[in-house]
Amino acid sequence: METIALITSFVLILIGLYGILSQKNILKMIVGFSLFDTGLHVLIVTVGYIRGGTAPILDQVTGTSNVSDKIVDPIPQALVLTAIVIGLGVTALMLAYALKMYQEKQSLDIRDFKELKW
Amino acid sequence: MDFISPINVVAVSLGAAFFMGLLGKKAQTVSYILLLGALLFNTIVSGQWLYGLATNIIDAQQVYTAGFRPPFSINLLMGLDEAVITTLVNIVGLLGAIYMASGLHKKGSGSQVVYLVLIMSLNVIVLSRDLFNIFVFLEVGSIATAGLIIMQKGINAVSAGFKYMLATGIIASIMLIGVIFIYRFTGTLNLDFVMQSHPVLKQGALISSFLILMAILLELKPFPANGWALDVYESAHPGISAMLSSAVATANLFVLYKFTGMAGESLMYYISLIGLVTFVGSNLLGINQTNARRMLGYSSIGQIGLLVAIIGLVPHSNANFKLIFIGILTGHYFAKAGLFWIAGIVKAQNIKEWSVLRNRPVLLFLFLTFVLALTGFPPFPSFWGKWQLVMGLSQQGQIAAVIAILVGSFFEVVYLLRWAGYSIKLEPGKLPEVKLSQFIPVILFGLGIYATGYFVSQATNFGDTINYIPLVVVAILLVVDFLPAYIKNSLSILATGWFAYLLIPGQDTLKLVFTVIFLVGGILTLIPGFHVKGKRAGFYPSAMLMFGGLALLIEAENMLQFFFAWEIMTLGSYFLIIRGKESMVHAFSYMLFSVGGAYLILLGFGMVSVGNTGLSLNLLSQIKFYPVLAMALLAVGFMTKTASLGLHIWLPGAHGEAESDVSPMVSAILLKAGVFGLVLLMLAAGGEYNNYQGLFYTLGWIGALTALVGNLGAVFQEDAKRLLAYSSIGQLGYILFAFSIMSQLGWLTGFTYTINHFMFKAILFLSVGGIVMRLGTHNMYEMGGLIKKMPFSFIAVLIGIITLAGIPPLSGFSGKWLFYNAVIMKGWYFQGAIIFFAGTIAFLYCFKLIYSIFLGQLKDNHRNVKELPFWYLLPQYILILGIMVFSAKPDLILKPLGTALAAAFPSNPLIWEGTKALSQLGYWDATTIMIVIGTMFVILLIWLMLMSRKAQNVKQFNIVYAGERPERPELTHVSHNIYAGYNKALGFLVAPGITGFWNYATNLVESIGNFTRRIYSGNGQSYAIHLVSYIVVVFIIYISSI
Amino acid sequence: MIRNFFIILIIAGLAGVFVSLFWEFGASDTLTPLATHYANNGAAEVGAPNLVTSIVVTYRGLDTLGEVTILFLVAAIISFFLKVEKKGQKMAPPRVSSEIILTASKLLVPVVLVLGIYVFVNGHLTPGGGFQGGAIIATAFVLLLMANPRFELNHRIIAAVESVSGMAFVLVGVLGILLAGGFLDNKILPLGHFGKLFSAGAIPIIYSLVGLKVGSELSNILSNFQDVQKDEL
Amino acid sequence: MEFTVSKILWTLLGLFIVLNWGLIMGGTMRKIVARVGKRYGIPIYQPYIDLVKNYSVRSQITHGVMFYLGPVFRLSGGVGIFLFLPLIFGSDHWSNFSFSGDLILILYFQFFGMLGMALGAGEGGHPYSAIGVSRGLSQFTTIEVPMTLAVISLAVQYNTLSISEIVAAQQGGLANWTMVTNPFATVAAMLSLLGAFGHSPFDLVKAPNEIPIGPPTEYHATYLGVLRTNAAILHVVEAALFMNLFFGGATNWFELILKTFLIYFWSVFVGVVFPRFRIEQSVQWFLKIPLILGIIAIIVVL
Amino acid sequence: MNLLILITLSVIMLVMAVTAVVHKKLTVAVLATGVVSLMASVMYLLMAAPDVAMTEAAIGSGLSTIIFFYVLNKIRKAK
Repeated sequence: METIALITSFVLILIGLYGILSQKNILKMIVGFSLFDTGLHVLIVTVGYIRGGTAPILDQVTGTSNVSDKIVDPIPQALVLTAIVIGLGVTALMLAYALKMYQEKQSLDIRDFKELKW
Repeated sequence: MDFISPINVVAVSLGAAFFMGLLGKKAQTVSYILLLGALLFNTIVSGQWLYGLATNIIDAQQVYTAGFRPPFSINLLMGLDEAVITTLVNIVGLLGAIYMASGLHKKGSGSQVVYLVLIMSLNVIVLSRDLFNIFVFLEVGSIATAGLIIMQKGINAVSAGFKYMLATGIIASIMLIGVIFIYRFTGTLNLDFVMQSHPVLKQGALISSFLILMAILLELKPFPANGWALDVYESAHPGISAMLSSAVATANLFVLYKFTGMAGESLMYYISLIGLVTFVGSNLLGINQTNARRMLGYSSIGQIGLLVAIIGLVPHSNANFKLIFIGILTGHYFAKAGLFWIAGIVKAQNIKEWSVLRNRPVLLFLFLTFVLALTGFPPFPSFWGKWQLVMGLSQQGQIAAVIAILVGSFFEVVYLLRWAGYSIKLEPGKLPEVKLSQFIPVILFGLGIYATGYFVSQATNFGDTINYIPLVVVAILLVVDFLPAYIKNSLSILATGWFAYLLIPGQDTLKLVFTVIFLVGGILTLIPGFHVKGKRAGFYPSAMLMFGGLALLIEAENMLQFFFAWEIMTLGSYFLIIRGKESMVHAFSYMLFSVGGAYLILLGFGMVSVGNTGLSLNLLSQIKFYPVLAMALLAVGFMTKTASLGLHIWLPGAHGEAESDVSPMVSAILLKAGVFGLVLLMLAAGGEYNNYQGLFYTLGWIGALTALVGNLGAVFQEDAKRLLAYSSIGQLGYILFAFSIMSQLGWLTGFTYTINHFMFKAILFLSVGGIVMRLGTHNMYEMGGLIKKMPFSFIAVLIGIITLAGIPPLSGFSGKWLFYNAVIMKGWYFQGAIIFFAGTIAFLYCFKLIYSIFLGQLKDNHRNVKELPFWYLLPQYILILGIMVFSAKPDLILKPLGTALAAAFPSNPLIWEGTKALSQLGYWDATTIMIVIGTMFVILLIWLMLMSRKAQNVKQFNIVYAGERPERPELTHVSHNIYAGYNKALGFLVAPGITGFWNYATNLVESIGNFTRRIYSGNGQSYAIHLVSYIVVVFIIYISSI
Repeated sequence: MIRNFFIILIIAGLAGVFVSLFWEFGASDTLTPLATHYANNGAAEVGAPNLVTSIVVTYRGLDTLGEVTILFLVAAIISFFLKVEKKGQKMAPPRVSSEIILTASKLLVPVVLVLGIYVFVNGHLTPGGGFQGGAIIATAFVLLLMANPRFELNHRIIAAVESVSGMAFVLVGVLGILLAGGFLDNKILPLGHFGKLFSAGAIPIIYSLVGLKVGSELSNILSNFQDVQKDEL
Repeated sequence: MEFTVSKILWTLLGLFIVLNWGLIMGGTMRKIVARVGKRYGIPIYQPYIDLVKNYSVRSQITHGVMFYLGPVFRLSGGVGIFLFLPLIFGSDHWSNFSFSGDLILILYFQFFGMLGMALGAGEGGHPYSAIGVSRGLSQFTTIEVPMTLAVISLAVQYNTLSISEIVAAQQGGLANWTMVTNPFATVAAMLSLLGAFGHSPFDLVKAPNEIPIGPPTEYHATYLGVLRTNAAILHVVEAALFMNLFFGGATNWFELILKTFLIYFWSVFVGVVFPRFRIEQSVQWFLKIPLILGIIAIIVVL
Repeated sequence: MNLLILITLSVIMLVMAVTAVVHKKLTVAVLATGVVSLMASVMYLLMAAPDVAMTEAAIGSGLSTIIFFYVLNKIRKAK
């Protein structure tokens, strides 16, 4: 199971990266970033996955003792929460940039923003 | 003393930030004050810890969040290292906020919040010991930065910001992958626990730590995956660029340092490689920049690369690691922030417009301070850092790294000093109004860099042996720069005299010669300064920097002192030379050669220190590591100063275009510093019986060819001062040749030439310089007939050229006689013949000089020219007296010199029978010759006077002239290109082949830079591609090596 | 073309990095020691059944603070970045939303808001918490905007909620230093009865604050984009 | 050695002899050249007449101090070389003041007169003086190179720079002369002698004088007298120097007169045969054959 | 069973991801991204991560997509 998830996450990351590196449209690049992020999140969750584990919430099923044998790793889940929110922040800011760039130049082509070089 | 827990930095900053969000747009002033308050608080906290930890009042302390010990919760560590770094970050944060007062004000609380959060996040990444926590706050920092970039209006900042976000987005993701896999493979996120589990040993953990380190390295903008950073530096508000360059980079470097524990030795090697490539590459590309802020960006990236390299190169256990790191870091930190801030004041983007700084001398001074600090001149921290770095690396045997560092530094010097030159020399425009809030941080950083420099010097090995008195003198002169010139001139003469008084008594004979040349010469060449009216701003600090450096050079007992003195002297002379009207370019090329030479010396010293303990100059006699190469490096280093063949092209311009009284200083005195270095070196090589015969043989040939080319070059000059400058090249060629003979007679020759050149070149340059000053032209063909207007100068020049040409009975002949004996005894016949040929060529230019200026036809526009001022004549006549004494009684100097040399050069000494000197080959009695020639001359003069009757003085044009009568002196004064025939026959020897070589080399470097920088196409996506490919390439190289 | 080829090449390279990580990965059946500690002692130490919440709010509370800060930053940046000087330009004629949306929004918004609050208040007991709750609150806000594009959000109120909750978050954190073991320690309040709403010390408070803060920040961000919507270029 | 009165008197006597021999030799040479050119030529005593005439011209002008001093420098140069040169081997009386310096002193003292003359002519303000001087100096620098190589070769060969000792080493017959023992050095030096005497083909230096202007016209009357005096002395002394270095020196006045005559004649002889070189030609010429000979001379003694 | 669902999810995600990158229409691309996120959140549920699933659904597929559409809308209008 984790193998598939892992492969999916890696491939998602690579597809996202391909989007970032190959698409000329700034919004498409940001879409690439979103995919990249999603892939990352899947990856992190996968890292914390334990075969046959339950959600890391203590309830009747898990009890409160020897919990460690029953649940999946909560730490990556905690991390991924943070990562998702950060990802949203970054995406929002990038989109704001995209909007501003469009306002400045009426273009979303990354190649049109080459005033600074060398 | 209560220490405030560093976590309060987070609490207070965020609390203030959130509160500022509440304030909204109306209460900008309140929120700005709040911002300053929070930043001040941060500064106090970190400063307090710095103080406590540095004075051992308190130990390093862990801060546990949430009440759990690591690895269960996130912890912060406040140790001395962290305290230093956070203090640096917070100080620049506070001052930056003051600097950007108006900008932050205008943009409202939003930008202030972002600013505050940025500083807070930097504190956290420095302190935190948790990998994921560091990731989060790195992200906070990147987003804050992305927000601050767009404080600046316009498309440039927006597109730069987007490129920045693209890059940091990818970097952060890579880091996150690394972090999550580190957790997977080590089971913890706490840095200390990660390191305990030795990630190096497991392939997966190793790759994860590789990714983390790559991410942080990419944050540090490695060449060439750094186009995004350059755009930011260029387009962001200068205050923000300053912040990025000093605060953010400092914090990130520290993170890299923290993380290196995860990496194995092999990865450290790649870190150092990445750093070095960045340092060299970035500075190479910097050469082509004309936009000041972009150039600073290149320089920033280069410096950060150097620091990365240091982290990778120097073992962290090495006692000096921290000193090196802090030295170079603070040099960069203060200077780069200061320069970016000044960039904001100046506003002009093009480096050629920076001359506006001249409207504000204090600002110009600070600007130069920062530029020099970046280039690693003393007394700035980076000097000590670089010194220690080179020494340390050499001792590790990392000579290749040292060379890379020196090459990179050299490139940096090229563009920084060109910039400095522009701002000193070009015509200033109007400086925008300077706000006090902008000015204060710059001044504080200016003071800070001096203070840090002193502090670092005291921590450097042997740094406490440095004598700062000359620099204090310079500082005093800087402070009193508003006084009229004659007061400062007197002060300078007094100070030089005082140095002489301190140094001369008890000085050993060989050094005494140089002491007298440097300091007594200094006094003599300062005397003409009394002629100058007005303030002569900046002249005296520069002059005393040079003379102070020379005094320190004499005093130097260890290599550090020597190098310190060498750099100080170079710096002073640069500022002196660049004062000339047309000398910007020439001072620049002088400086490039000097710095190049200094780096060779540094490398040489580094090699000397390998396998030896201590830094004593005596170690030169026991070089263990490639002794011949080390010797050769040092020798070539010194030869850049003596302008030996191949390294001479800077001299004619530099000496020729300098001010009238500066030319004698740099020509008669400064060149001898190189000779002094050579003398020390050759003595240490073991004197007569040394193991470097091949090296000295080569030097001998170089000396001979230098003499030939220098003198030949002088023959074809039309510019009087350049003629003398070329002559200096030739004379220094003789000196190099003579010392290379490595026998007692050779050395006596060398010393005689040195003393003579000092005297006659000072006389000639003073006279000619004075005449140029009086007439306002350098061109000899525009002069003529001045003997009637300036008889005293004529006599001085006549004596000067007789000495120069070596015509008996004056002291120049002593040199020639000794020279012949030395050469024949050594068996260097062909070199000797070349030198002799060069000597006869000297007649050509001597005649041209004196004839074109003083004889022939007086020009109409010079009919009212007056004799040189008294202050110019006085030192000349003192020196003439010196020549006369040395001519009549050479034994006064040569006898003790011979005794002093006997230890190193025991065989075939010069034997004195009274005033008669005997060598194995011949004999020579200077006193008798003087008497014979003098008597004969007088008798013959009387004979002529008896025979001739009432010689009648006739008018200028009363000459026999076939057929027609000359009407204009210009038509009758033959001077321009009078050696046309000679040029036809031998001119090919002075075809500018060497200049061509250097031009070619410069063009090559520039075009490589120009070609390479095209990778920075401006396309943000390409930059992202660079980033990813960088990771992949380094990964492939790395993985294939393990 | 060459460029695309090159991109594929380096992506393949990166895939190589991943493959090498993949080989090392191997499935795991046991928790890491750290996770084991959380699993076995989390209840006792923090008192929250939802271990993810314990970790997010307490053990790694500093991360959460940073994360909240990021949203705060983004909101602040976007607000001054996208701000367009209004030069008395004409407003676009209001677009009349459909009846369905209007009705739905009137109906849904309170429900969604309550849901959001429920999610973050119960964050320590059930799945969900501050972020999720905050996001849900922001969704309610989106509904409002959809229903009425000219809906003027009171920025002052949002800003006030954002700031006050943020300051309160920091304050609770500092109280942790003063009253308990360290910054953001939840034990400033008694851990209470395990599994109850008012238990796990300050976690419910902190997570609620986070929820409010995230909600207001996201709303702020959205409204900033919305403001741009209204201003014609 | 001391400056005793008798020493000074002997030296003055020597100078008188050299001056007279120089004048006569000059006259003789001109006569010979005229005869070769199928002219009758001047009487041999013509130089005396010239000298007396010059010294007794009444009117005289000057262009300034240096102009005035020029001839003094020039004559000092000639007399100085005489003073520092040992004339007759083995004779204490005729060794003059050679105890004060060796061969190097003489080589460099040549410049003294040249410099003075150049400066004096320079102050005359006549453009052709400067041209002449510049040509002379140009040519001179290259003349000196083979000469130097020859001198170095000699110094190495005899391991001394003292002229007396060089002469001493050549005593004992023709086979010991440098001319035989070191022919390359001798030829190199003899070639450079041609330039030093400034006869054709190396007389471009004097070319501007041929049209009646230039130094000899500016320098008239007593000045010219002084210059002529110097020329007479210098020709003998220079020839004597070569005699000492290469042709076994002289043990008596007769030998000296004979050898100096022959050496001087050599330069005149070549001058009659070859046409004049342009200045760059002569510079290049001296840097070819004589230079190579000089180098060979050194290689030979290595 | 879970495995089958997971594989299906993976396939959908990857197809959608490719669509998002290559499709010319931006709206489609954005929607596809949203779908990827949504699928991911289902995947999290399968992997015993309900917290993450909620967050991803609300933020990743919800809010992000909305912001994207705001921007798209804005740009379309400007055209």
